[in-house]
Amino acid sequence: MLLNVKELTKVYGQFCADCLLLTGVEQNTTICPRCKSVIAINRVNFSLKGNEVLGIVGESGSGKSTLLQLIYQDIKANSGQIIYNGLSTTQDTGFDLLDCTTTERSFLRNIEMSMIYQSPTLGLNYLFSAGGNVAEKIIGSGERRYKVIRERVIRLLKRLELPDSRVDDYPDAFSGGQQQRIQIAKALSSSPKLLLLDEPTTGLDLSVQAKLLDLIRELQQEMSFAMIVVSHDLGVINHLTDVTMVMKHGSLVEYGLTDQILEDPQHPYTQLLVSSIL
Amino acid sequence: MNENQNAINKRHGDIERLNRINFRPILQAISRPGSLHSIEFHDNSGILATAMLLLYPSIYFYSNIDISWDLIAAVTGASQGGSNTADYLFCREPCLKEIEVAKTGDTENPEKASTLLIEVNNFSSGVDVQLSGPGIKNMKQCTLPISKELITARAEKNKSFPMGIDLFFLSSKKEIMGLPRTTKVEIL
Amino acid sequence: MSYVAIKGGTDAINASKRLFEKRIQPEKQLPEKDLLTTLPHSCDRIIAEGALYSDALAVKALLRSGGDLLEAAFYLRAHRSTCRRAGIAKEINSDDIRITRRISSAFKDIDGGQILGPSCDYIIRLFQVQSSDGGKISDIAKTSVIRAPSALNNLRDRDMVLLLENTEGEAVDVSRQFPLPPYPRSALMQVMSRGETGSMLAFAYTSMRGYGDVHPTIGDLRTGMAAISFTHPFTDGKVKIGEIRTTFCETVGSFQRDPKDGKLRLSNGFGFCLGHNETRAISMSILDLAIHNQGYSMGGADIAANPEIIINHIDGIESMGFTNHFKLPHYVTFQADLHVLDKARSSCSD
Amino acid sequence: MNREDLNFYLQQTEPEQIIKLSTKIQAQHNVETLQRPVAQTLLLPVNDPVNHGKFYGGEILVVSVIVRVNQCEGWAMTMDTEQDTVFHMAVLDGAWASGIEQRAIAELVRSGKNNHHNRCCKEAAEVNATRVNFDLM
Amino acid sequence: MIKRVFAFIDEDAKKEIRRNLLKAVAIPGYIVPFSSREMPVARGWGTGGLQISLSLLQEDDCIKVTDQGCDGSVNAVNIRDFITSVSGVKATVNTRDATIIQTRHRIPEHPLTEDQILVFQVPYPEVLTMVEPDMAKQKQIHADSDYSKLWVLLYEDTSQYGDSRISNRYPVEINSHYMMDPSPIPKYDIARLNNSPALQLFGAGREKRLYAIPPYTRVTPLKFNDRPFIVEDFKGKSCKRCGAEGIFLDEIHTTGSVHYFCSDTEFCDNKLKEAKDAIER
Amino acid sequence: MKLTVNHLAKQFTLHNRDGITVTGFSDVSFTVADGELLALTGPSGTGKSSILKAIYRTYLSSSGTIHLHRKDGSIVDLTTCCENSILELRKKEIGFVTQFLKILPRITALQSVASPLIERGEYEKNARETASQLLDSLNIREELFHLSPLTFSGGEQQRINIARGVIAPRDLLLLDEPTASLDEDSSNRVLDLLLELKEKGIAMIGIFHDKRKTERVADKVYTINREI
Repeated sequence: MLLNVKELTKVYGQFCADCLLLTGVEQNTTICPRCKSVIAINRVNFSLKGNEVLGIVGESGSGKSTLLQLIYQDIKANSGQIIYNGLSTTQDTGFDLLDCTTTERSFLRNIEMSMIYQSPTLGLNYLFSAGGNVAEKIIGSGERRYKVIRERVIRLLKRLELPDSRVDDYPDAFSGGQQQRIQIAKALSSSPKLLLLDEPTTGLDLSVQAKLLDLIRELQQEMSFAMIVVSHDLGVINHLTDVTMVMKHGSLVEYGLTDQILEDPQHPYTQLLVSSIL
Repeated sequence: MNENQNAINKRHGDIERLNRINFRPILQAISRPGSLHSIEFHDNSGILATAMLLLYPSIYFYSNIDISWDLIAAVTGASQGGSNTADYLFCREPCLKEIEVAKTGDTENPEKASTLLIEVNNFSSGVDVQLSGPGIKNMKQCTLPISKELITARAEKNKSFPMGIDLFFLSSKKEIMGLPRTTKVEIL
Repeated sequence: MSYVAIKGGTDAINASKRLFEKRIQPEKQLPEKDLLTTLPHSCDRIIAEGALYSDALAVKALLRSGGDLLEAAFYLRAHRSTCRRAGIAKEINSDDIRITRRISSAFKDIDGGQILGPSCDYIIRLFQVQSSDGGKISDIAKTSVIRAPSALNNLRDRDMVLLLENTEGEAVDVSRQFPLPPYPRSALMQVMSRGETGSMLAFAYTSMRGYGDVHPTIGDLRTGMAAISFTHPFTDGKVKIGEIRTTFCETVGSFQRDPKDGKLRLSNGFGFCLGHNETRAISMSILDLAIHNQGYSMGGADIAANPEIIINHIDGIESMGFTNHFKLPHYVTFQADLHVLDKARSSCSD
Repeated sequence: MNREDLNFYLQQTEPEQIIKLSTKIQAQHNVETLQRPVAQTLLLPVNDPVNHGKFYGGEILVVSVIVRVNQCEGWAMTMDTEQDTVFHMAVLDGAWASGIEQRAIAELVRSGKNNHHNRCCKEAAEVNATRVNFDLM
Repeated sequence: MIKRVFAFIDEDAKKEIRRNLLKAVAIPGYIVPFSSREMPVARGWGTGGLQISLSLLQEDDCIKVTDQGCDGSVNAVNIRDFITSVSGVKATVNTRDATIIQTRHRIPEHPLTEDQILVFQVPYPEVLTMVEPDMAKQKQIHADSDYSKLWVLLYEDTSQYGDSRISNRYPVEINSHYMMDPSPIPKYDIARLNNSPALQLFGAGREKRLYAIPPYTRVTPLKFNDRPFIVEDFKGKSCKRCGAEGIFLDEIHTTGSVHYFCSDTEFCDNKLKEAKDAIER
Repeated sequence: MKLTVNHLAKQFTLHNRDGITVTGFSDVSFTVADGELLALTGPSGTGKSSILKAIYRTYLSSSGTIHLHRKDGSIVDLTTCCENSILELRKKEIGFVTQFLKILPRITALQSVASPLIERGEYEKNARETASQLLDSLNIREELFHLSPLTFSGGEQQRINIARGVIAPRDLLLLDEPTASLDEDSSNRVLDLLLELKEKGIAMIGIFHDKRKTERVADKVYTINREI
C-alpha cells in the first residue's frame, strides 16, 4: 500500500469527548450538539495502492476536499494516522505524515506528491511564467541544471498540449483550460508517486473538461502514479477512477469498485446520489 | 538605596569597560571554534565576567555553580530561570542534564536557543577531537575539556540545524573557547 | 578624539552645515517659551511623532530643524535612545483626564456635554476675517474641573459594543523589541500612536473612501490633561509627576457578529496620541477599526486593513530616513545595474 | 496630607520658596546626594477601551534625584528637562521622611494645591464657555 | 548633565545587540531580529552598521568607514565623525590599519585578515523581498529552507534575458543552508565573501535585523550548476590614476569618453604611493 | 474447471423507495471449464445480464459463491475478495464485452483496439498491426480506423467492443449480447472468433439473443426461469 489512512479526524472547535459519537452520517450532522465544534472528518479509514485511482464523491461540506488537504498537509489533522509508504528509507514502517516537520512536508510536497486544485489560481503563481511555475516544482525536487530544467519544462508543457512558443508567457494570458494544464504539468514535473486532484475540471467548459480528463487518464497510465480524485461529478469519477469512496458529514459512507458504486449502490445516501445523475 | 547598590553604581563604568573588552574575545571565540581567546575576569571569575557581559533585563539564566547569583540578577536586571527555559546556562561539569534540556529554538526562530558557558580547569586535558565547519579553515584538531558523553549529547542537540545549542568553555587561565552549533566534532 | 585627514566630503560637509545654519538663522530665532505658546500644534506633533513628551526639547528641535516637523521629531527619537528608562508610569485612562475639548458626533447630547474647547474647526479660513469677539467668561469660582466618562459607555452598558478578546499578557514595547507577525494589538497601537500624521491620514482615508469597509462615526473625541504618576521608590505609593496634553478618540464602525457568543454588536476603534492632534487620533482609530474589525469588505484591496502594511509603513522617522537615503551615492550599484543591462541587451539581440 | 503629595504640589509653588526651605534644611542637617539629577524616561501605558488591555503611548522625559537627609532617603521626579528645583524637592521629600520641617513643607504643599486648583478652575471656566447648550437635560 | 555613554548606545541596548551578534555568528546567514534603537543618524543611512560598530568598539580600536569604496564619501565622513566623537577611538582610511571596517556597497580591495571585522550597512536584510513581500511567509520559507521562488526568478531571468537581472544584492547561500542578502555589493564582491579570514557582520537598522558570516565559511551565489556566475567585467581596463588592473573600477563618463578609476580610493592611493616610493628608492 | 457458481442470488434494496427489495436472480449454480462456452438463456428480465455483472463484481451478490480457479491453482471467491484483487483480475484474467460502447470516446478505433495489447507489453507497432487485422476480419472499413468510434453506427461500435475484448483475451470472458446489433455476416465473423477463442482454451459465459447463434457456439446452456 502506498497510503494507509487510519481513524483520521479533523475538528474545528474545542473537540469535546462526545464530538465523534454525536456527529457523522448516522447522526446526520457535522456539528457537535455539545460543544458546537465542526467535525470535518470523522474517523476515516482507507488505503491506496501505488498506481491505484481512488475517487471521493459527496456533496459539498461532506469533507472530501478536507480529506485531500489533510493528506497534502495543507492542514493538520487532530488525530489518526496518514501512513505514507513511498519513501525508500521508511519502507518497513511507513512514515506518518501527521508527525512530519515543515522540512519533511516541503520534501513530500516537492517530490512525493502533488496537488491539483480546482482553481488554477491556487496551484499556480501568477507572478511566474507558465514555464516558471513548472520549473519551481522541478527545482523543488532538487534539480539545479538550467538546461535540464528548461528542457523538462518544455517537454511537459508540450505533453500537456500547450505550444512551446508560449512557455515564457504568464498564466493569466492562458485560457482556463490551459491554466489547468499548466497546473497539471507543474504537478507532474517532479514525477510524483501520488497525485491529488480536487475537482480538477469543475468550472471548465464541457468539451475542455472531457479532453482534460482523457489527458489525465492517459498520463496516469503512462506514468502510473496513484491518484485521489475528489469530485461531486459522478461522470468525472466514472471516467477516471477504479475505486470510489462516498462521503457524507465527514464520514465514510460506502467504499467499492467505481462501477459497482454507480450501478449497485448499497447505502441509501449513495443510491440517492446515483439516482440524481441527470 | 542599599550599600550594594551604591558600590555597584561606582563600579558601573568599570563593568561597562570590562564588558567591551570581553565582548571581542567571546565574539571571536564563537566565530573561530576551537581556538583560544583571552578574557578578563571579574572578581576572579570568568563566569562572573561573562555573566556581566551577557545578562540584561529580558534575559533568563540558570546556573549550577554556587555563587551569589542574586546580586548578579540585581545588577544586570536578568532573571533566574530553569535549565530548560534559560537563555544562558552557567555550568560546571557534570552538566549532562542541563545540556539535554537546554532550549534549541525552533526552525522559525533558531536564535531562541540556549548558550551554555561551562567552567573548566584547563584546555590541556580532555577529549582529542577534530573540528570542522564555519569559522574553521579546513580542519582543526584540539582538545575539548569535557567528557565524551557531553560531546555526544551536544551532537544529539545539534542534529537538526538551524536548531541547536552554542557552547563556550572558560578556563581558570582566563581563556575562552567557543563551539557553535555548526561545528562538527569528530572524536579522534 | 583623533583626527584623520580625509579628502573628499569633509570640507563640503562642514560648509553645507554652515550654509544650513545661515539659512535658518538661529541667532534671530524666537524665544523658546514663546514658540511653545504660539506654535503649540507644531510642538505637539513633534512630541507625538518623536514619542517623547518634552516641551523644552520639542521647541529646541523645532528651531534646530528650521521648522521641519518630521526632522524635529527625529531629534526627539534620537534623544530617547540616550536616556535610561526609569520605569513604567501608571496607566492613563481617557475617563480620568481633565477635559479641554470633547465632542461626540454619534449623539446629539451626551453626559458631560459637547464641549468645543479651543478649536480651529469653526474658523473661516480667510485672511481678512476678524478674530473672535472676546466675550466674557463668568462664574469662574463655581466651575469645577471637567471630567466625563466616554460617550460610548452608555452603549457599552447596553451591551451593544464589541469587546475584542485580549489575548496578550503584557503589552509589547516596540521600542525595545519589535514583534514578528502576527502582530500583537498593543504593538500596532504603539506604532500608530507615534506614526507620522500624514501617512496615517492617507491610509485611513483609503479605507473610508472604499478600499475597505470602514464607515466610522466619532463616538468620543477629547483632548485634555492627563496626570502622569509613578511609584515613589521609598514609600511604594502612587505619586504624581506632572500633567501632559493628550488626545483620545473612540470611533464606532459597523456592527458585527461577536465571535464569543454570536450576538451582533458595534465594532469600535481607538486612537491616542501625546499632545493635541485630533486628525491623527481620528486616523488612528479608523486604522484600528480597519485592522482589528475586518468586516464585510466586498471591494477587496483594503490596504488599511493589512497590519503588515500599517505597522511597517507609517513611521515617519523610518520612512523619511529611508526615502532620503536615496540621496546617498549609489554609483557602484548603479554601474552594476548598467553592466547587467548591457549583458541582457546583447543576449536578447542574439 | 501624604508624602506622595509633595512631588506634584511643590511644583505648583514658587521655586524660590522651595529653594529657600531646602537651603535651610541643608544648612542644619546632613544632606547627601545619592543620585544627581539624571534625565530618564517613563514609559506611558494607555488604557485600551477596545479590548480592556493597554498599550504604550510613548515616553515622558523626566528628571529624578535621590538624596539622603539624615538617615532617610528623599526622592523627587519632575517632567521635562527642568533640573533646578528637582534636587530641592528631593531634599524636602527626605526632610519630610525624617520629620524635619514638616509644618513648613505642609504649608508649601497647601499653597501649591491652592494654586493648582485655582488654575484648573480658571481653565475649566474658559472651557465650559464652549459647551454646546441643547437644553435637553 | 546627561552622562555621556561610551559609544553612544546605552549598555543594555549594546548587550542585546551583542547577544544577537553571537547568535548570528552561530547560525550563519540567519537574520536575527533586534530592537534597533534610534540613532541620531537617519534610518537608512547606516544605522544598522552603526549600531553593530558601536557595540563592538573598545578604546584601542581603529575604525575605517567607507562608502562605495570611498572614505571621503559624505556619508562615510559623517558616520566616521560620529563614531570617533562618541567613542574617542582612532580612525583610519588605511584598510590594513583598521580593526573594524564599516562599509556600504563595497568590500575593500586589500585582502582582510583574521584580526579584522567587516561591518556592512544593509538597507534590505531579507533576500526574499523580491519574491515574497509578506514577512510571515518569508520566515516560513527560511524555516523550510525552500528557496524555489528565488530559483524560479533566476530561471525566468535566464530564459528571458540570458542571465539574472540582479546586479547587486545578489542572493548568496551561506554554508549550504540559508539564502542571504549580502547588502548591495556588486557581483564582483560576491566571490570575496567566500571563505574570508575576517568576520563579516551585517546590520539593518530600519528593518531591525542583523546577521553574520563567520570567517572561513562557504558563500555561494545563487546559480545553476551548468551556468557561469558572471561578474562585472573590467578585462583590458585599468585605473587611469594608478594603473591597477583586475579590481573593481568606477566608470566615469565625460563627454565622448569613458575613464576608469579604482572604486576603492584607499587602494588607489596606496598603489600610487608605492609606485612613488619605488621611484624615490 | 474455470468458474464455479453456487447458489448465487442477488436482491436490490431500494432505500429511497421505502426500502422495497427487488430480486435480480436467485439460486443460480453452474460451472464453466477452460475452453468451454456457457450460454445463459431465459426470458428477458430474468437477470441474465445481472449474473454477468455479479461475476464481474459490478453487482455485489447477496448470497452464494463464485469461485474462480486461477492458473496458479488458487481459488478466489469473486463475491467476497477485496476490490484490489478484483482490479487485478480484471486487468489480466476476466474480460467483459458489453453491447454498449464503453471506451474512451475521443480515441481512434485502432488505438482503442490495440491498447489492451500494448498494456500487456506488446510493441506499439505490432499491436497496431494485429489490431488492424482484427478490425479487418470484423469487416471494419480501413478509413474508420483513425476515427473515434463515437461517430460509428451501432453495429460498428459493437464490433470495436468485441475486438477490444478478444484481442488480448482474458482467461474468462463475459459476453453480454455480443452480436445484438450486427448484421448476419458480421455476426458470423464474431461467432467464428469466439470459436477460435475456445480453441485457445478461453472460458466464456455469454448471453445471445438468438437461439441459432447460441446453438452454434455454446457447449452448454443454463436457462433461468424466474419462479418467484
